[in-house]
Amino acid sequence: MSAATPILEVEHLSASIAGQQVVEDVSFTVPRSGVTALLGRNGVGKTSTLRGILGLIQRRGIVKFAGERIDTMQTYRIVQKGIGYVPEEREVFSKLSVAENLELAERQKNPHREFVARLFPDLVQRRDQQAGTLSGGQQQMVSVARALLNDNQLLLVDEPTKGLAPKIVNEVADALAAASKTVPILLVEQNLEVVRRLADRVVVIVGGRVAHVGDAAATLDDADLVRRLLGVHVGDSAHGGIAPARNAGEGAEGGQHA
Amino acid sequence: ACAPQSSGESGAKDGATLKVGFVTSETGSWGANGPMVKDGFKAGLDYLTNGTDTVKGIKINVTYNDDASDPDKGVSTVKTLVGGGATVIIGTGVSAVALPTAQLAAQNHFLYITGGASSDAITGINKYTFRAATSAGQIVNAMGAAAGDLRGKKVLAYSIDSAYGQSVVAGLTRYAKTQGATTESVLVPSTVTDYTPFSQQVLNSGADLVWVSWSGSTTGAMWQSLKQQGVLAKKTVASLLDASWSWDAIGPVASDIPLLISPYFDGANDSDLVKAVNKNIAKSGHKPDTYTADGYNAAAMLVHAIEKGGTDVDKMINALEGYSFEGMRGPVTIRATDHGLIEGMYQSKLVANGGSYKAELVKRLDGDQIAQPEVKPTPAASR
Amino acid sequence: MSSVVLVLITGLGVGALYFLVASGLSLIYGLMNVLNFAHGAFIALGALIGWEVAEHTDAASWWSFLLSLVVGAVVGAAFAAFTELVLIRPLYQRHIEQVLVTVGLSFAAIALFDGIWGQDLHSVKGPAWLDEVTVVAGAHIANIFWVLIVAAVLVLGGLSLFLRKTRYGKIIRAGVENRAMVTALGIDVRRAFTLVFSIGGAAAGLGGVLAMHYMTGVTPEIGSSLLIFAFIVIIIGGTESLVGTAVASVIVAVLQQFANTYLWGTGDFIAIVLLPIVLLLRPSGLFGKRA
Amino acid sequence: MIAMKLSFDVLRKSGPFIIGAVLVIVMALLPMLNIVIPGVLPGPTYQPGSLALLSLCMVYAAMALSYNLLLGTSGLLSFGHALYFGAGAYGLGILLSRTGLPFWVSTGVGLVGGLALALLSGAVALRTVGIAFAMVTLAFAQTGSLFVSRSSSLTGGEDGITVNTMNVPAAFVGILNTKNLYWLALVVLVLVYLVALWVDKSRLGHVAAATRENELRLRVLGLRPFTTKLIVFAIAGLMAAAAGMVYLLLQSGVGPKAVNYDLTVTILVMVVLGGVGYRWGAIVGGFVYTLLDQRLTALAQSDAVDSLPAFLRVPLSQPHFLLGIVFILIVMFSGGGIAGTVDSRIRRRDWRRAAEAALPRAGGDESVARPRLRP
Amino acid sequence: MMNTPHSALKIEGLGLQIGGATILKDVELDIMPGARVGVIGPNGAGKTTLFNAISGVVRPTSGRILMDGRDVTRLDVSKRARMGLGRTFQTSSIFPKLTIFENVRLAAQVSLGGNYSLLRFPRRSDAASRLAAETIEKVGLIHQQDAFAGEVSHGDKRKLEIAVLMVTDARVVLLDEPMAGVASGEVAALTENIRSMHAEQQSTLLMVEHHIDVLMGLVDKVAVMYSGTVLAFDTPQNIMNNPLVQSAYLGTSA
Ligand SMILES: Nc1ncnc2c1ncn2[C@@H]1O[C@H](COP(=O)(O)OP(=O)(O)OP(=O)(O)O)[C@@H](O)[C@H]1O
Ligand SMILES: Nc1ncnc2c1ncn2[C@@H]1O[C@H](COP(=O)(O)OP(=O)(O)OP(=O)(O)O)[C@@H](O)[C@H]1O
Ligand SMILES: [Mg+2]
Ligand SMILES: [Mg+2]
Repeated sequence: MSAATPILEVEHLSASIAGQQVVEDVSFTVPRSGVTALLGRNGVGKTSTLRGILGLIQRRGIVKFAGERIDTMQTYRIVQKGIGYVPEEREVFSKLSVAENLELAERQKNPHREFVARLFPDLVQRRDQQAGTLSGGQQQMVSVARALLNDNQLLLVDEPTKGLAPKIVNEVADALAAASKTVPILLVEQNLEVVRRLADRVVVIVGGRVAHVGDAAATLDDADLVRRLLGVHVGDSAHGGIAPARNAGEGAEGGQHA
Repeated sequence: ACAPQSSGESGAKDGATLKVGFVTSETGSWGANGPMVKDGFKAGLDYLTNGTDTVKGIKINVTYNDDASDPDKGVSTVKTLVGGGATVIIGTGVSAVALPTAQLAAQNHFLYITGGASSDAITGINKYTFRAATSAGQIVNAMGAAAGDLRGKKVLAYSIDSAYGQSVVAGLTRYAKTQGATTESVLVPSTVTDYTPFSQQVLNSGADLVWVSWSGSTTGAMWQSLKQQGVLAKKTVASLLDASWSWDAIGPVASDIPLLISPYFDGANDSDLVKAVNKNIAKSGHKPDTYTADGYNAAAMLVHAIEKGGTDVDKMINALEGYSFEGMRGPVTIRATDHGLIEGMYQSKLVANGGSYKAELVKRLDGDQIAQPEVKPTPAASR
Repeated sequence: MSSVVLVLITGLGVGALYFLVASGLSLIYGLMNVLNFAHGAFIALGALIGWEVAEHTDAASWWSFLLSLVVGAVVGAAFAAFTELVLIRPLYQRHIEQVLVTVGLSFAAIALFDGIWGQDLHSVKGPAWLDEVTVVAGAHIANIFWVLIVAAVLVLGGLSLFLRKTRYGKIIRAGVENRAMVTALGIDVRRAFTLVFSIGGAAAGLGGVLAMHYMTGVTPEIGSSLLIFAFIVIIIGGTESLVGTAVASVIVAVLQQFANTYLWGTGDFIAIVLLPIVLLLRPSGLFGKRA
Repeated sequence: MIAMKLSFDVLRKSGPFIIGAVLVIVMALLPMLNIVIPGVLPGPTYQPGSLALLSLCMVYAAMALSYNLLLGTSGLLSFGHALYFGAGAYGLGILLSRTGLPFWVSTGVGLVGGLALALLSGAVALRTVGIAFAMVTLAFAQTGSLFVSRSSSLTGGEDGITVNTMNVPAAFVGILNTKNLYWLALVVLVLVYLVALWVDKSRLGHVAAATRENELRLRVLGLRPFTTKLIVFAIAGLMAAAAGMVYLLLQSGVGPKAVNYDLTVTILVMVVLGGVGYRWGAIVGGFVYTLLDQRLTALAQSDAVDSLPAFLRVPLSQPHFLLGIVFILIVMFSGGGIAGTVDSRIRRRDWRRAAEAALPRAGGDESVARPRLRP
Repeated sequence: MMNTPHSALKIEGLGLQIGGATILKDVELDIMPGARVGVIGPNGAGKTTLFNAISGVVRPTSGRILMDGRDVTRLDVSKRARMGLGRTFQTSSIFPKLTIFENVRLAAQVSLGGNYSLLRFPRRSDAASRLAAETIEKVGLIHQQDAFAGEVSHGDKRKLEIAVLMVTDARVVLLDEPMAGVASGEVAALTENIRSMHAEQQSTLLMVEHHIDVLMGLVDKVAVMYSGTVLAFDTPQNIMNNPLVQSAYLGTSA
């Protein structure tokens, strides 16, 4: 396999939940290194795209991992090929202890327990606490930790910093930055600062289709593009500004359709 | 299409055929015994009509139905049959079906002959209802007759806590009174899994004679426990011998039960009638068993009723009241006042026979000696 | 004195029987959240096949007894695996439906057994020792009780070990809560489910054979009649705990024996009254975790 | 075009109502008609056997409707609903035979008794939730069942009791009067349906539906799930008691099966068969189950089955085997039961129409999610 | 702060222990009517637990909670809600099988009374429905209003939570991370909604939010929680300049 083939190729992926189509026709690739950010407004289908890739929801289309078709495989086989997943809603097993949650995630002989322990010392201290009683942020830590325990060839990360205190946000971002040196990451994130820090490329979804693909910095610096695709008035997120962002979605047709 | 104006009983009036609805429990909790009644009835009808199913030119048209031991199904089956023109309903061993059916018989003026149902309440319930099976009261009397003199003794009834068990207790109490004996009872809830506590109660009672009245799948465990707690060794025990499928369960302790009463078993009687009926049963690949005799009774009653009454229900009833005939248990008389059956029974013993057991006759108990006491008609019952 | 000993030891023995028929149900319900109404059919099939083994071998010998236990367990496991694969698996995450297919299965299976074996009692005569009694402090204890108690302890130990020493307990508990996420960790959760169901079935089959020997015979209804007690002890014990089931089995059985001996045969009321009382005081049972 | 669309809308809105009304009228006329449905009914529709069977269907349909109020509307899984059915049947039966009360007074007393019993037991059972609730209700029903089997002097034990017809209006006595009982059952079914509809449409019903979904959320809004559930539970109990009374008259008696937990499971099966949460589904479920249950017995007895080779005959001659298999198939292959399946078919069709109508507009504003097309 | 009867919410010596763990310890807060208070602190500091205690979802093991001077420590959740306490949940808590519209409508209907009535029927045209429709429009969920709440995206569920709160006329409002998962493009609009809700209802607002810029722009006081206790309660500027906050929470001083 040449280093040039992307680690993940998604072609004409559509996905549905309970017979209802939620991703229409998405195509993009994730290169073998760096962070690719998948962006879009609420409900456009970012999470569903990730779940479709993993086979957690019904999907059609072609998905290739390291050149191999995985779109008809069962989820656990796909994951065993070396994919780590941080789900959007944490999805810790609330009746299991923290330690049990982490143990279940271990797929290899020598999991990176120390690395995770250093990143989230809180979790070590709370080994035996039922995961369901953890605070929101602590659950998020468990969720991220589960993905970092193994050597993966690709990480699918859905809003990893949601609900984390600013300090931990930085730490998680650091950890992902470090991880991205060895593992390619497909990242969904609403915090544009984190995106700016981590991402090399962005893929923007609008209305269930890819509307724009481009270099991360260039895209985020294009105020007009960001406003059209994401509805963000540049400067908003940085200053918590409250300029009304009504009707921001109008005219997305000007976007660079993939 | 519209409903015809005259509905219901029209079927009976054409004279050439008589519609008979036969209801039995092929499945469900009474499913093990129901087919025996059916065998006896079919074989009997075959024998009495020489295979023609015709009596005095009247063709008997029997439909066989399964009530699945379920009152819902039983009652709606009866309604369907009667609504479809049946003037005679025969069958069911389930008292919860038999009792409402008896009531329907009175309301709708059809002739009802029960199957294996042993409830005492059927006797004397109304003018339209006849019984074909031994009653619980008769069985108690049979036990008493076999036990001999009970004066001054204490008799204990050991049974399942059910309507049946309670009627056993009532029957025993009444009987004991006439004999100058006293009674006591231990009734076991039907859901019990372990009988040790109840065996203990029996053991610790002051009873001289223990009357065990039991049926169903817990029979083996109950006897085992009586034996293990030493009841069989220390008390005189009497019991009913049920159908042959239960013999393996009671067999291991049978030698410790001096008094075994049997309504009927294959080999209890070897009259020509029984031989002929047995031959008919054999044709279907089955064997005569305890409730076969009830089925034969029903057939004999039906044939006689038609002979004397044609298809007229009231005439049929008149014909049956006081009727005497020979059944598989010997002579049978239908008491005119309450339709009680005066009919013999057997004292038996169970002996090992290869890997299993076989019933043998000890003595026949005469019908008059064991008859259920006469039931005085109440105003409600006559309606 | 001797009657108190009798109540206690037979109570323990009946408790062991309850635990034997409830353990598989408890495992499946505690881990998979499927209240398996077909458990009675598993028990019945184990017992009926155990009876066939006894019929076709020298039933009075110990090796035949052991063989019938093994065969009963295997048959129970196979039936359960079939159930899981064909009926439960396609309905995953539809709990009510899962429960309902087991209701349908218990209808169908028991009717089928009725058709094959008939509804009469099939008596069995095991090793003679089982029918004899051992006298303890004046109380006559039927020997079958000792067998039941030993078997229950072995089953409890075996199942606990299975849960403690393997990942399966964890996988299933996690899988019940969020099956998709378990697969997203690279675990084949379906295999784990089938395995646990089969183990539950094996316990049921074993319990069925022992219950048959205890009752000296079998009908296709044998499981259904015990199922209600199995439900009661599982709920009283707390659905997440096998030990809870065991303790509840003994408590219920001893109380029943006591009430049946001294309180006019009110043992069945005791179990049924105990259930709401425990649940009102501790909604998740004696050993259940509080919500 | 517009007119057509309008009339279509009107039809959609009032369609179910019209269909329902027509069905009720047809049902009411059946005893006067001579319709033969081979295999389904034992005879022509005017005959007592068919009417009795249909009446039984209606009694169970009413019972299923009341259960749907628990499970479908409020999410309460009760294993003890048979208790109230049994209370109605036994209550009326005992009142008729033990007291001299006139018939209609007895029914009134019976209904009030059923309501009181439901209120009392509900007030205790509803302190628990989930499977614990199911088990507490089961325990109550078992207590009732034990009571019935233990006090044979009052309840007749497992023989049950038969109706004392002296106090029953003559119109309800006798097989030839089955049609009157049939009409009674129909009236009760329609009434029960209307009450269920009423509850579902009322504010209480909406709150109950929310209770089913998320109790904590409801409490945080300031509402009391307990009160809500208790009212619904009591209404359902009352409806069950009414169904039980009709059952008593129809069957000329009642046995312990009417308080058994098997009956509750049977009702649960009916509701699921029809589709949890659908009122008309509960009715269909009640009919389908009862017909299957009764008629499969006839099929199992038929000569056609008798002549089959053993490996087919043995299972097929067991009505419960057939019933169990049919039931499993329905649960497995029609998620949402009969009503759920039909409903999603209709909705899918409507959806297409709506989606097509929306398409021309959709291009304008892409960031706003469009109606999604279902496959 | 004086112990005036005017306090909208007053918390005295609140403590909570579960098993051996101390989750809350001597929490003291006194909040005047109409105030907008931010609550910050590291993950696991006890912010959500504090909200749970105030709303009655958990019972504290010590201390008192007063609303408008009235002790509510022992009152049931729904009773407190009827007294005017409203809240959102960190993990969206909705009625998944009711539509977005029905979710909001139900909340709007509560304050109208007759909730257990069999004689009143919800209609599309009544006051509650109109209010619900307006609010759904405001939070930007109008295109989803007939979707089942359980079937919308995560971010849309967050908006639903806010909408539900907006239609109840709660006087004391607790918001637990309302912005978590909301698309960056919609944060501003939602912030504006919260601000106007506060203005219209003249309520008292408590809000946990890790989106620190949003929070600081919205509140006039900030409480800092750390290990189950309130360390500081001050103006946003002072809090931002607090070295402990910078090192332990923001991680900027390092
Ligand atoms: N369980 C479900 N059933 C039906 N539709 C669903 C379900 N979950 C999500 N959807 C729909 O799928 C679409 C895409 O949702 P998805 O969660 O992928 O969006 P997202 O881009 O991740 O949004 P967010 O930023 O809010 O997380 C949404 O419009 C939503 O309505
Ligand atoms: N049963 C328990 N045993 C031990 N610790 C517990 C238990 N329940 C809760 N905790 C701890 O209580 C603390 C308070 O959690 P809480 O949810 O209030 O935090 P939070 O401040 O809201 O955090 P976040 O910002 O992550 O949402 C957490 O550290 C949690 O782990
Ligand atoms: Mg998402
Ligand atoms: Mg929190």
